Amino acid sequence: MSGLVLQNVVKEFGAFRAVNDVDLTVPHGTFVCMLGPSGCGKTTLLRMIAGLDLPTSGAIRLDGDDITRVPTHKRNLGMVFQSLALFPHLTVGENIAYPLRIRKAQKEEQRRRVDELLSMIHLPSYADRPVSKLSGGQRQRVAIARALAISPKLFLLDEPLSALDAKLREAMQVELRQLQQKLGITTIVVTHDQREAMTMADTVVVMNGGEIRQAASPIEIYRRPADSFVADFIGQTNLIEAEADGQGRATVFGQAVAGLHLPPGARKATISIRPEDVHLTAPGAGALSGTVTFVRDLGGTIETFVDVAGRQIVAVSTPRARPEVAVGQPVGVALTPDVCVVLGK
Amino acid sequence: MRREPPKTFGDYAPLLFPAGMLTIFFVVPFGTMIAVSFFQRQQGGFYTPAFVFDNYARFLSAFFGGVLGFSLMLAIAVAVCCVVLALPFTYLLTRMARSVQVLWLVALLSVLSLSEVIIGFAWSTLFSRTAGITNVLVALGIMSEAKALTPSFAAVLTGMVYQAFPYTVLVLFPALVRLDPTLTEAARTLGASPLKAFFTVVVPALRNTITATLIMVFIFALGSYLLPQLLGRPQHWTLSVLITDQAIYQSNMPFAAAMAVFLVLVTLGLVALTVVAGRRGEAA
Amino acid sequence: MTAFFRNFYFFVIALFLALPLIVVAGVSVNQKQTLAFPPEGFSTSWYGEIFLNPEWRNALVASVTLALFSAALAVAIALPLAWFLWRRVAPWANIFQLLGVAPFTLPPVITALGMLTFWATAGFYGQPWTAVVSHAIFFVTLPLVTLSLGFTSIDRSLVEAAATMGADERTIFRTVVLPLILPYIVSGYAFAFVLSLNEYIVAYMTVGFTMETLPIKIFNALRYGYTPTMASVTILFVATAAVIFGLVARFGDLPKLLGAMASDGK
Amino acid sequence: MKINSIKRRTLLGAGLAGAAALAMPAVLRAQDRSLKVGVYGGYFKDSFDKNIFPDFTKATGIAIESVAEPTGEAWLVQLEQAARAGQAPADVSMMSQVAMLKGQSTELWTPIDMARIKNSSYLLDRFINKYPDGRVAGVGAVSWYITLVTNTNVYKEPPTSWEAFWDPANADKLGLLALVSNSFLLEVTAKTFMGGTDALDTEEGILKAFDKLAEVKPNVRLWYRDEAQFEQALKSGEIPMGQYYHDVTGLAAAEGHPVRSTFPKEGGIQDSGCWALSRASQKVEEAHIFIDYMCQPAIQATLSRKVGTSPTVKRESTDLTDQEFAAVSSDIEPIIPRYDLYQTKSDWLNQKWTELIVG
Repeated sequence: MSGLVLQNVVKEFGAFRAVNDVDLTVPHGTFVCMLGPSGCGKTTLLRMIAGLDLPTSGAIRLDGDDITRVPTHKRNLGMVFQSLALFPHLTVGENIAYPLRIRKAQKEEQRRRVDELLSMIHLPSYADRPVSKLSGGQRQRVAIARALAISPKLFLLDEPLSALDAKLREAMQVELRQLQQKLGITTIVVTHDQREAMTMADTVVVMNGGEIRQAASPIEIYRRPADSFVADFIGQTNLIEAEADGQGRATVFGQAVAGLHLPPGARKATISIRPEDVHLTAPGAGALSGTVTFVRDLGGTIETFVDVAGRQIVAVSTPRARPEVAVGQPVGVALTPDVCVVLGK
Repeated sequence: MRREPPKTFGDYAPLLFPAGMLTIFFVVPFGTMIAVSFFQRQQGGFYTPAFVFDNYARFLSAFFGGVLGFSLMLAIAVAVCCVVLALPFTYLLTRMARSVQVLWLVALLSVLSLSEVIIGFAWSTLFSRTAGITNVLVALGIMSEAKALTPSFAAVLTGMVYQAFPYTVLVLFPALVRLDPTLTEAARTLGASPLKAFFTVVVPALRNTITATLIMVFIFALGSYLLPQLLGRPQHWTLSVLITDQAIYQSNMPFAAAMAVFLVLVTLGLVALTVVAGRRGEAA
Repeated sequence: MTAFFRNFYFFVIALFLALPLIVVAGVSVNQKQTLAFPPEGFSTSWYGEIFLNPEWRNALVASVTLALFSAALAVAIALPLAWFLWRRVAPWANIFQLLGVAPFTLPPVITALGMLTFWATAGFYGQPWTAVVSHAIFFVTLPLVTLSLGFTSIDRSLVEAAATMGADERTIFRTVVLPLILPYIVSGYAFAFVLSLNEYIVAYMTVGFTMETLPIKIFNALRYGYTPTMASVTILFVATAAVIFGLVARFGDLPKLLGAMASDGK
Repeated sequence: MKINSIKRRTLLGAGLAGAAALAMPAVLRAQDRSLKVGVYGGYFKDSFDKNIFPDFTKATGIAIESVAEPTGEAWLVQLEQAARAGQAPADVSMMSQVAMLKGQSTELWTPIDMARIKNSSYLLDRFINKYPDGRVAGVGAVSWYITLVTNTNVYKEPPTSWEAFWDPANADKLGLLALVSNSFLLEVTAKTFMGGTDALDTEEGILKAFDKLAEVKPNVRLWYRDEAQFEQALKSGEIPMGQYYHDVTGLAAAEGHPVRSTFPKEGGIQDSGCWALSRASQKVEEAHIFIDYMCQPAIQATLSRKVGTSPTVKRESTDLTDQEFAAVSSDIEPIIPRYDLYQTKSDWLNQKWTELIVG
């Protein structure tokens, strides 16, 4: 099949298992973001895909070919490093032309391609500048252009935007996504910024402890997190312990919640409910009762922190869709059963 | 790039030439020297192959112990003087305008090309009674009568510091020029005077570099055999002088080799000690 | 106040460095063949002597040739070694690093005698190239140290980046590593060159009887009579060094060559 | 370039050698007769190159390649190490007496066939250096005196005796040679205070001499190894008294420097150098011709006049005038160094000496 396939990939550093039995299929042309806290193994996985590290066991296939042991320089990759790794001894143009020069492309061809890429990244006429004279965002683009110079089969980016300030980063995320869609190139980005992943990816791969916890579209990940780690890592959420009452219903904090069911046979489960799905009501009225402890008014939205039986639940709502409550006031918390996600272990 | 153990012959290939050269042209000659240090000295002649400890036994006397002690002390003194002089100098230099830096670096590199003989000659002239600096001091009315400052320990020390100073600066330069300037700025904002900032921030931050430089100058000074002769009295002669004496003037190669082996061992021991102490200090 | 202090400090150092040069320069213009200081009379003939007297001229040529080749060989030994140690995980290879540093820690006379015995036994004793090899081994420490320092300053991701772009090991070395390490090669070479130029005992013990280098000649002068020529040669050397390094500074980045990062790197 | 020419020469040589083996080897050998001769570098070598070697080549057809030796001792080490490997950096070398004895112990010197040295009859007996079994190891080349030298600005009147070294008035004013085996101060002490160098026959005698010599220490400013170091200081008056070479001092005085050389009443120290042939040398024939040539009274006289050395041949055989002779020597009975001690007791003497001056 066309695309990238990882099969049972394991990477051990001494006694430490950095990547534990990872299976993943990335169809041709998709944009994948690997997301996870630092040390989760996402960069190691990317380096194995690039051939910079060799898996301890398992296989990596690209378009049907086993490339597990193919040396990096024969993989036809484009990669952007966290440090960008622009060659300080070369100019912008020479940096971009580097992969073409390695492949002994004609000088003329090199120049044409460099110009093309420079205009693509909106830096025309920068070819003769030394790399050191560029701003952070410009370096970023040069690194991207350089990685794309040979129209690689795989486009790999390791925390590519982490050095940029927030505003520039958001703009670059959009730009990068648009570029990838235009070129239709299989792209894998490693990031620890979930917002970045949500913005760009077709598929988000959430990793923790060397394992893939969930690989799905951003909205799926958000709406249907596979486990409490994913639920907690992606966006804000309320994790609530629920117990079965023996009649197929679930109770939360000792109060039954109508319409909420746990999987058959489960005595206990954790449910996740996003703050925007938590509705505040008047006390009583079939809702959980709690006390407001803190209100954060962000203008566009209001976050209300409610203490329910000693646990904190956050509700987010627009100013109008919310009762006027103040700190210390009792309030009702309504959980809509169909947006509650019962998490697997 | 991931560093991985070499596997194929091609991976080892770069090592072949250096390893071969060092083995053939250093290990073999030095091994010969070690072997010779156990050979039997023929009085008034040369030596015959044997395996005796006489040469080491002869060395283990109060007299040679004293000379070794003096050599080490001198080398340490030179190293300390050089670093004490060169560290603030280099630090200030790296904070100066580029053109000034370049001027000084060119000057230092030029001074490097002075031969040891010339340095010895120049300083013995400068320290002499007849043409030396004391005459200037007399002319300025600071001293009443010109006098000779050589031979003396101070003269030896001056000559050797002079010789090692440019090296010291050049070794310190890279580390100091790369030192994050915000470090001292931070210290200044926290209320440290420039001098205090230098001693509380720059010096500790450069501890490893300073240690490495001390070791380098120390070793450099330990090998010096000409300046102590030209500028010092016999009691200021280093072990290197005696080694040269034994090897060349007494044709006593076994004894010279034994002293050299001993000197190298002591040197390596001291270097190792310094490194270990440095590591421990760091860990603490 | 601090500025005054600093300037005073720099002045003292400058004076310290310059004093011997003043003496040597003064001696070199003595009219008669004597090393009087302050000079008696004035004559620049001792400078002419360097080039007109075939012995001094030959010694000059021999020294410069020896230094050129031995420094090159020292770099040729140090470069692959430093590269290998940087590139590969091979703890046992550190033994060669140690071997590379060791010659410099030996008393020079021992290195010299070891070399003398070695070359005599090998049957090449007295061949000019044996001095080149001996000096290269003796001074390999300097390029090895500067190159090791240089390699640690190379961002490994640059090498990885080159690999992802299709460069194999050799190409990476040629197009990325070499250009980046070049400044350190130059400074390592320069150190070895200058030291070789001034080295006496090893040169004497290996080729002293077939060719006379400048230090040997100056040493002989120490033994058999000072002559102002040795002072004039010294001044010529210092001046040449100043011109060479001045040119390097004019057309290159001297502080960077000596280990400073590119001024705009950070 | 060099490599090319060497290659060509070897090729040429091989070709010629092949041809020669067929025809007349003797002629070929005569054509490239040459000899490498080691003499002390600097002034000595310059003088020999200018005044002696060209005439020799003219007279014998043997080309001389002169090699600069730094000191006899360093050269000895080189000759010895090279000879072990079958090489000879020089065929014939001028060697000091102590170096001669050291070389004897390893059979470094090819014995000289005195029958082929016709001019040896002129030699003074003490300048023929023999192996213990009577074979001749070296033949006197030149001799020279080490005398008591002073700066004339500081010392208006010349000292008359070596005792001046012991005079407390000369505190911190002396420059003496730093090695036991080239300063010969033990002999000076013995001759001045102990009735002659025979006093050094026993270890007690030597120790007594050391004790006496220890009294000189406070007067010594410089223990020098390299002559020029002292010469400079003597000329400037920095170190106004010491022991130094008679010939060189004479030259300096002639150039107008305020120095003088005095033969003390106990005599100057007469040291000498021998021509010796390395056992690794193949040029035995040429070496004998060279040594024979150098023993001619006329050559010795030329050396006295041009180099300033004292002749090794009987004075009567030379045509030196009284004045010329006085310039290089003296009629006062010289102190002849006890070279034998520096071989049989070398390490002990050296240890004692080093402890004396360093301690």
